[in-house]
Amino acid sequence: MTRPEPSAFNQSRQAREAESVLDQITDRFDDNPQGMAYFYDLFRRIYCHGEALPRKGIQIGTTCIQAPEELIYAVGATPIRLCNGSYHYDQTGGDFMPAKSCSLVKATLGMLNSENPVPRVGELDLVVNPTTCDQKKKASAMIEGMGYQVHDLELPSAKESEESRLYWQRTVRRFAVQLSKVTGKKMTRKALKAAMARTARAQSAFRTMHNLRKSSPTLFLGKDAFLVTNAFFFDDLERWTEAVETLNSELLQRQEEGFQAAQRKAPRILFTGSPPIFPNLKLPLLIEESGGVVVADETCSANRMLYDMSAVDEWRLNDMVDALADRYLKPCTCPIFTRNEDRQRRLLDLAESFSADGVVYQAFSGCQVYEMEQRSIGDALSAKNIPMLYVETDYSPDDIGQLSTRIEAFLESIKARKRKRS
Amino acid sequence: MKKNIWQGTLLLLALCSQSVLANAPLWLSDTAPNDESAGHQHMSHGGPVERGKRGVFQKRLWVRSGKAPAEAAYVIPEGELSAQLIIPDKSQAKLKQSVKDQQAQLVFSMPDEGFYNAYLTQRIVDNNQLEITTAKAEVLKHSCREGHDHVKDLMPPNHLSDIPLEIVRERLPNENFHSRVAYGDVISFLVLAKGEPVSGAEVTLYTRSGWQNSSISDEQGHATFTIIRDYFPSWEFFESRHRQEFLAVAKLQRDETGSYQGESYSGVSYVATLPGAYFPSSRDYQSYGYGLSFGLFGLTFSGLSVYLYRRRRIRPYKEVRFDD
Amino acid sequence: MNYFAGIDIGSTAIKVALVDESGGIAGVHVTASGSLFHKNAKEALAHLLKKLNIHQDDVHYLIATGYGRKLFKEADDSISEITANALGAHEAGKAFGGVRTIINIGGQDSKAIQIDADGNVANFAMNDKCAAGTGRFLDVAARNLEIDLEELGDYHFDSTSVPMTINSTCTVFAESEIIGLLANGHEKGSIIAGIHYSIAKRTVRLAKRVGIEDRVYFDGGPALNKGLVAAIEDELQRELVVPEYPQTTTAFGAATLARSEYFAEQEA
Amino acid sequence: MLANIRQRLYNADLKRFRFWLQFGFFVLFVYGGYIAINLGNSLPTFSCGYNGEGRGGVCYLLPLQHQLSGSWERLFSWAGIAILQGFLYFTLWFIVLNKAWCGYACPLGTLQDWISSLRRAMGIHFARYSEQAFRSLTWVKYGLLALTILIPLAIGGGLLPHSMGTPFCDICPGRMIIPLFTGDYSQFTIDFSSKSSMVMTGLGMLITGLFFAGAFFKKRFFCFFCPMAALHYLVSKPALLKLVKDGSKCTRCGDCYRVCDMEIKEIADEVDDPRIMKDDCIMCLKCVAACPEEDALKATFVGIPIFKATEEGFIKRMNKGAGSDPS
Repeated sequence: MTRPEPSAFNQSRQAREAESVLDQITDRFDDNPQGMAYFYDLFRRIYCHGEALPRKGIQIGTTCIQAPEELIYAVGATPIRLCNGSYHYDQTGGDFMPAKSCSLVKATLGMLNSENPVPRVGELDLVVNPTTCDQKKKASAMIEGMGYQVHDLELPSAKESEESRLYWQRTVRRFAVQLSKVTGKKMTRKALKAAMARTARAQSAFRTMHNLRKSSPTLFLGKDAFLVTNAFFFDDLERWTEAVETLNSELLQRQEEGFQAAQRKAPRILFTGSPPIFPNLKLPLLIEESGGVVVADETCSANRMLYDMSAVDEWRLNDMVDALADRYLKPCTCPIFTRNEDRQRRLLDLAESFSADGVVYQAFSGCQVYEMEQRSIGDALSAKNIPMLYVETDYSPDDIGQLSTRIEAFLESIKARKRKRS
Repeated sequence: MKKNIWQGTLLLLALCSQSVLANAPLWLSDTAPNDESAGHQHMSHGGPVERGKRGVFQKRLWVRSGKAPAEAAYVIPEGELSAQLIIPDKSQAKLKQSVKDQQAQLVFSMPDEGFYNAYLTQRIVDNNQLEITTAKAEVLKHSCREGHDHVKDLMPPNHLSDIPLEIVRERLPNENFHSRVAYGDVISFLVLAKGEPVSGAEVTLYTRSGWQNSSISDEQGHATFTIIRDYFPSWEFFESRHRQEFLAVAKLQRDETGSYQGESYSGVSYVATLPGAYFPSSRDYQSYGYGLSFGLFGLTFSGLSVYLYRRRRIRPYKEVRFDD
Repeated sequence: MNYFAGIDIGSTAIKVALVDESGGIAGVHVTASGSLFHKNAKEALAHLLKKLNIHQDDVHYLIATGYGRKLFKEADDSISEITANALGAHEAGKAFGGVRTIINIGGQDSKAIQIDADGNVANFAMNDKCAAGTGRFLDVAARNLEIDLEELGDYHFDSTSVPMTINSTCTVFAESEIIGLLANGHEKGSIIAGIHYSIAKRTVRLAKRVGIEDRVYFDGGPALNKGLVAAIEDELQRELVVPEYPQTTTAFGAATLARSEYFAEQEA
Repeated sequence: MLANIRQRLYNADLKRFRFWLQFGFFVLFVYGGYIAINLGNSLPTFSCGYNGEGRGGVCYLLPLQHQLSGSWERLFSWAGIAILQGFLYFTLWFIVLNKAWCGYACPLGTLQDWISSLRRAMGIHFARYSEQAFRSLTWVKYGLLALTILIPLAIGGGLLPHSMGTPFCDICPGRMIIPLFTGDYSQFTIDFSSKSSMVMTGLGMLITGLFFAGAFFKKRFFCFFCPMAALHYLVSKPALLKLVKDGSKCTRCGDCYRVCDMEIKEIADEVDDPRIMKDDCIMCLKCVAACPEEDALKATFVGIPIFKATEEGFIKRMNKGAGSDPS
């Protein structure tokens, strides 16, 4: 692809960070799928050249996947996920949060607080902040302090009980009302139904891609998969879906040709824990550079965001909104919930159906819930004798040397296991 | 043997029998004369029965004389008697005659489903009149265990073609083993002589309390009556399954000369009797009006309460609801 | 005669190990890494070969490990020091009747490794970024107390009074804490013992995370420090297996792998 | 080839299929009699015996109560055999379709579905029980079943008047409503002939009214209290048709719970026990159709899967809803 001249903006640290990661993604690996070109280009334009995407209607920022995007689309607005992955913003956001807190939240705050942030979020008429982890809870006041209008989406801290389910349904209904207030558009059955159909199409495209990763030898690498799902944060829904569908058709072709994107014996890794968000694809890249391949993930920047689909019995507004509420709460495996056997079961199922050899568990230092769940997940996996590597890290690049040692050692030990088994 | 017994008792009853013969025809009733013999019985779809070996129904009929079924006397008939029985498959079968504590009885068992016809024919010559009385009873045997598929074929009534005069109750519209003759129903009788319909026979219907109504059989031998209500208990004692007997009597006078048992006669009077059961009509105690009003009440009450509940939930608690 | 080399390019020292066909150690050499990893590594290898006067061409297979492994292009292959360490300890441990748990304290990190019967890594844990409880920590302490690294052990045993408790785990803060203790006129021995115990505590916590099985093998530069060994044994309530050349275990492991890889290739 | 057919089957539009099957069964049980269909009187579904000519068979509860109301000495002689025989036939009928008798065959159930679709057409939101209400109400059907059996027995013992011979039929809305479809409204009365029958028939009419209102707001309102359902559950173990759940595949997304007419929470939350059919289940298989997880839910007949959850099928069905114009 042709790269335009680096703009003045391109000199900024954030852009250089993005640039180098993109180069790493594109150049250090051979035969990336043609279909990925769209996404590589998209990220260059958005993250390196600071282009702003044209949006339909007003923009509504979301700080978490819990905010039902179908509702936002239904009132003619566009959702933009504000979760940010750049070390630069992580540092600038440090003013708001204690040093030991989660990089993701800090980076998000940093981006929102900076003059002309990249990616260009533009004018945000509303920021929806689901009250998930403590740091996000506290963030909402700070975001408000920066002059944004914030809507707290009250999330129950347990999801099993019927009470919490109803409580969450109320929250979502209230959110829908708030949306119509902000946009001045009435939530209609037709619009919501159409919005749900669009998202469903995107989801089924994702699921196809997801299932294609089951095939061994691998058809494409995890870093690309993460890039695709990361693009979902800000890209236009239709365009994204089409891009993914073209990618899928290419991958299907690869499957018929028996194409290998990685060595046949390359350890298949299931990635879980804190979400890899561009440009912080440190860990997935390390894994795949050291000869492993990320075949599946259980993170809120990919699988958890797009996998679960909603079912509606009677296509009337009430039932649709409640169905959406259910889809955003019931299957969610975020560790903020008091009990979380679902996450264990989901991981075991993924490991089994994607024939993963090992699990890499990323926890952003400061993301306590992930740090806390590390042990129980590890036990559950080792019970099924699946090895897990627990990595506590953040956005800073300084531990890359040490991490590569660990990851290589992990991959080597997996290879040794496989050799022993065969 | 039995015959001799009856002959023996004949003299004793000569007097009363005179009067009996004069105006009270014989008929066969399934109402027990006393509680003692009623004790053995239980109600079946075909009226009271006794249970014999292996649960086979036994029907016991008493010979009675008199018009109002309520008062008619239990008697031992005189004269020359012959008894016959047709079973559902239209073939003949034997039935037991006996006299037990001053009461003449007919007993037969009903193994198969359907209608059984019992006949008792009496011939007497009285001041050169030959009286031929045929007391007939039509008894239904049915138990639901046998199912209801066979009902249709068994419904049509049977008769004998060698009976001098016979009454046949014709079926009600779509009558089945469970249907009951009720107040207000119109029942129709067919009068047959030797199996052939006869016109001009005088048919009289006696209800339980003795109320009577007569009509003459038409060309096809039909005579129809409307059953009246003659059961007026106070509500606490009202019994919707209250069973009462009616009695139908047909008379036909013919000027035929001949001699019978050495006695000559110049006229023959044919008499046929047939009892039946009738019950209170459901119209007497069932009410659509109340039924519907209850139903509507339930409907509106519950519907309204749901509606109000929903309104309440929306208003004070600010429950968000969309209306589209 | 065929030889196989393993070179462990660590943060503080470069270790080279040479094994012969039988797999026995032909020789080892240790030099400081300095700033020029690559150059020093080559020199170290050359130096060892010269000392044993073995010709370059007799070294048939060379495997690099340690932080510098990627930079050392001369190597036939490279593996992570954790795997190398496991192999080395497994081999060297045979002499002691086999080991299953390894504690390694390096220049800037400390590891605990659990290996299975054939020397494969079953599980491992590593200290996070900071240098607390690593060789670097001892360096700093020694510098503050103005004594040589080698002397630390002797001071540890000479100390008459109870070991001091060093509360701060961070190297930088520990530094000032030590100075403070000196200022209050505490004797060096008890301070050093305290330092050893604080390191021992951290290391044992690490070891417990991977799970401790029968014999515990202790290698890495600091394993030369008898005082530290004693402290860890005390914390662990077990005897430690300390090899003759604790620094070179990893390099030895790399060399052993080099040998087996070579023969594997010969067969193929 | 076979796999192809299977796939087509799994992607089928259950809604339409179910509607027509229910319709067929309705005709069979309500009008079958006119074309000389008689499936006997041990049917495990509400083919009402009070529907004279038209009925294609008789709901087992009617003969059961009838038999039980016989005198006790008879119950322990030949009548006992008859009862066992009837129960055997009932069970044989039942194990073929399991509770699908409720979801597909029962005329009263079908009628309720039609009433709900009327409600849907009117754009009125359906009602749900609160969890507590559900937990407490779910026992009612067992209470009713107990009464349905005990009252006739009491009559046999002469403890209760004979006019209560069929207590459940007296209060069952089916008695009033189903004969209505053959133009027989004679059940819409209150019987004043005795106190007991007056009370029972009065109750019956009240409940009939309640039935219409309830079925209008609540999906499958009556099934929740149906003693037949309770009786089903007691003999459901050997059934040939089974609803099976693979917990390891389940993401607990609750889609199945959302579409469940009977509000059975376990269908979404139970992940350990594969035998997921609960006592309230009517085996309508809507849950299977609404499950996006491959193989998570399946209906098997003697072990052979006849309908199971597939991702493809789910997307097809849901997008049919989502794509088309709102209705």
